[in-house]
Amino acid sequence: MTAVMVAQSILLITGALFFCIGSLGLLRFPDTYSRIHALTKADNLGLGLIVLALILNVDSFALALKLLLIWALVMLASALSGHLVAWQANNLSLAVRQPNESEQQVSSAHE
Amino acid sequence: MMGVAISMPVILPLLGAIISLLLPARYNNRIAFIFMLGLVVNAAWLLMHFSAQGPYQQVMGGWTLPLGIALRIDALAIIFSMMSCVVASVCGFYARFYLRAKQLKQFWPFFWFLLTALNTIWLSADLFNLYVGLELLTFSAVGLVALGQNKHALAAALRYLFAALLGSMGYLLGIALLYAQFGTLSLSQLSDAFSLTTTSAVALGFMFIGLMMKTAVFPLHTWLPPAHGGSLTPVSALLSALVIKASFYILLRLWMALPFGENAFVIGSLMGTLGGTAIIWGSWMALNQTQLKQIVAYSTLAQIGYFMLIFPLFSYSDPTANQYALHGGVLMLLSHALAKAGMFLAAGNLLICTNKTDLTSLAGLSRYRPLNIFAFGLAGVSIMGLPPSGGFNGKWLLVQSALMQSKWVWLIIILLGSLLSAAYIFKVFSYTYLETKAGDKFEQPSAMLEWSALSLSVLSILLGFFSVWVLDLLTLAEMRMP
Amino acid sequence: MNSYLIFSYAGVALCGIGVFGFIFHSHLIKRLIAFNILSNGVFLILVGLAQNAQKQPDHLPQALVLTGIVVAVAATALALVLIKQWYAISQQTTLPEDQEHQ
Amino acid sequence: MNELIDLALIAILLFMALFSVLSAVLFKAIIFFILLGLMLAIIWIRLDAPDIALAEAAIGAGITGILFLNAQAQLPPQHTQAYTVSMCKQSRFWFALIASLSTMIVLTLAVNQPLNPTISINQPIIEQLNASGVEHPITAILLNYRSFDTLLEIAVLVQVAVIALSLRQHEHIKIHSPTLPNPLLHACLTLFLPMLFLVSMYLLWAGASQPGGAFQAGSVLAAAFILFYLAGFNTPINNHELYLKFGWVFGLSVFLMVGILTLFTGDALLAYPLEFAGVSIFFIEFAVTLSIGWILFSLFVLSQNISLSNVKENNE
Repeated sequence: MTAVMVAQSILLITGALFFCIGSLGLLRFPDTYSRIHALTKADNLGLGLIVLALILNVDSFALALKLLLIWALVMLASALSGHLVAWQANNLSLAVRQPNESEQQVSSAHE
Repeated sequence: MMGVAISMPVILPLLGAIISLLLPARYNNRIAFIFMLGLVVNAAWLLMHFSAQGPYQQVMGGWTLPLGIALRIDALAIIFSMMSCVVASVCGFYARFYLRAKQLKQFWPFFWFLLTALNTIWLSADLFNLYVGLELLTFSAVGLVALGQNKHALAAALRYLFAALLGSMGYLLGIALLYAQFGTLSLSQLSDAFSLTTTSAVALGFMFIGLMMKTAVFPLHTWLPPAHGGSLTPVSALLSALVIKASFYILLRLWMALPFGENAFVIGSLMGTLGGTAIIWGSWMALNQTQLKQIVAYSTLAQIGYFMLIFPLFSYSDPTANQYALHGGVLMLLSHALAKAGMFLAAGNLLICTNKTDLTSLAGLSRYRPLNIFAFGLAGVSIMGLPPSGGFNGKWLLVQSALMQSKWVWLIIILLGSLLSAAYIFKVFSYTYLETKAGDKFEQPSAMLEWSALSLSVLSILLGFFSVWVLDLLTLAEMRMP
Repeated sequence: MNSYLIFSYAGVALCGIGVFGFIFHSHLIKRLIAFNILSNGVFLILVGLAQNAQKQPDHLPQALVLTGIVVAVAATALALVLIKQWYAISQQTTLPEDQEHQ
Repeated sequence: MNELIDLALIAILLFMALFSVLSAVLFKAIIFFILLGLMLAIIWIRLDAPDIALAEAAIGAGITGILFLNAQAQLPPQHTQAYTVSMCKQSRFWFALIASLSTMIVLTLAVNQPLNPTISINQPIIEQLNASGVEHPITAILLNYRSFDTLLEIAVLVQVAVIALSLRQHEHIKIHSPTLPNPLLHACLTLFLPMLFLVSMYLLWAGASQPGGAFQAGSVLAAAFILFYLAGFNTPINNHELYLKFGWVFGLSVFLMVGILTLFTGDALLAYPLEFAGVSIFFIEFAVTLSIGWILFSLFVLSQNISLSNVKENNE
């Protein structure tokens, strides 16, 4: 187990952990806005760690650049789609809900 | 030179489709005339080359066989491509006068893609190429059915599309298993290397079910009556006469190319029972239909039953009976194509006369519009199989083959089927003989429509006189050689 | 090498699920999804079985599957256009004969 | 270790398929179907088929997913009835179950037979590769050995596009484009579109020597067009039918012209002369890529929501 292997496995595990946290956020958060927040932030960081782990044992420099390009593109795409979903949700005037409020309270408070 | 001739049947309609899409609508008729003429001339040239030098096979792209796709010319391919040329040109001519300008503009691209697919299927000797040809055929047929733009046409098109997709998936599954077992896709190599193991048996099972679904054989036929009955007249003529024959043609190719040996009897009699029930059930349903076009559509179901009867009559022990069965089947296919197209066009003319779809409105028609009824009658003669027509020769050969092998069940079914088909055709006639006091209040379809319907019916009768030419073609090339 | 065979079995399972969905669903788009699953299953069998028999990655079935995927997309697009036109005319998402026991 | 990964992949795949078929809500079924497509892309990598993985991800999951979502958006929101309970009572359920189980049993019987094919097409493919004008075997098969198949397949695509157009014929093509005037999206377009075109052309060029080719490049091109259309820009396609038809037929006619040219030089259809093989293949592939991108895009546009008012009930 060389040092690089250890570093790689740590990075991969933490990356996967971030993905799990992201999807956990998706399940737990009450409304769309916070869910988008959870997904875009956690998953990007998770992907960054995994890409870092892959770069450690990649042989050619070009391949490393390609991996970084993938990461940059995913970040751009998720930021854009996150914004679009939030923008569309705002158009449909979806309410911002507190964690313990149920659906009816929000609609009554909203009128 | 032969390379050009063998690929023209596919290239010409494809060029026709491209040009009819690009040029404005007014050039469509000229394009149709030129390309149809080219197709007929090419078919005649292939016929002469075939009768001179026998079957010819050429691999596309100049590669060796397992790599490239082989197109071949043999008796069956020539007969079927000439049949599709004749029927398609008459249906195109009929559509030119029958359809409104807007519909006609959409009709031509589908017509040319349909012809491309048909000629590919007649000529190709490669399993996967047949699959792509079948898909192209299905989509152009669905496009033609959906041309009606009304509720029934769309429902029929959807039902037809889903049934055909399931059928071609079964066929593709068969290809997957056969390729895994034998490692080749070309039909000729497959017939040399073929041996009936469980994998190839399952493969052929799926292929036959898929192809039977696309040919609307008895249990899998529910999509056909609304599709053929509900669509525009030239479309239902094209569908009934040509489209269902393409998947049956592949079934026949597989049956003749692959040596089944002793269990050919089991598979053949299974398919024969399906065919027999199709004849009885189809004729029975046609008998108690009230709509004219539905009667003709259900009679197509019955006639498909006759084609399926070829398989049980095949026998390896008695070569002459085997030859009779094949010749009878091919003649039945040919005469049905001509007669059914003529019958659908004549039924379309009758609808124009009465512009009501049910039978009771036909009263007094034979007095005032004898030509249309005559065309319908001639086509009916060939469907029933009365002596002068091609249908009779086909049935006669099938009966001979059944007698030779003393297979009484199929004999009885053939005769019973002819009786039932006579019943529902005379039923239509009985309505036209009723006198009406109202006199001649029927519209007059344009002469072109009447004569094109009559020409197809007369052709199916003439086939009876000149069927010896067709049979020479079949005997010329020893059928076993691909 | 027998990993190819495992994927052929996965293809068989996909075919089973596809056939079930195709026959069971009367909603046209769900039936179309089942058809796509069935075609993916058939492609898996085609490549998996051929490569298992040839004992090496075989290029011909892969080219066939490429053509098959494009034809499947064409079929899906055609079916979707027809379904939308059918819905526009009849306000139904199922064929007339499937409606009664909805 | 390898078997474990394969089994895990297959388990996820089958779960996706089951959820996709059994879910009551149509939207959920489509999402699971798209996930199924992505899982399948990974499985094609495991099956040493990178070309299919690329095509499955781009066409199978991408374009098909977009078409399904587009269709689902225009159908009525589904009433989610209690699906599982009423499901078993329907006779259809048992009939479907029996049919699927019998197909599976018959197929497993057929699949676990020891197969030893006598003919192997792999050797001739590799040996005659240098005569085919390209280095990548899959592209050689698709555009040289079995180019007749590909010609027909592009005809199938054009055919479907013509049907989509003819179904919209009775109301002129005035399709209102979706309004998504989001400033950020427009800004990102200037970044995404050139990159998508670059990726598409790279895929096309790389097809000669590594996995890639006309179909994958065409679907990436279609994605670029759809993105441009969804951002609310009204492309000229909306009001002129000839643009549509010319774009569709361009690839098919170039393919056919080259085929006919070779017919008169060589003796068989589509037999490219040896020294021009590479060039003619690339020329065909370029035209086909543009056509496929255009066809898939116009299939998306032509199936935009059909305004119910002008669909008249006209019977023949």
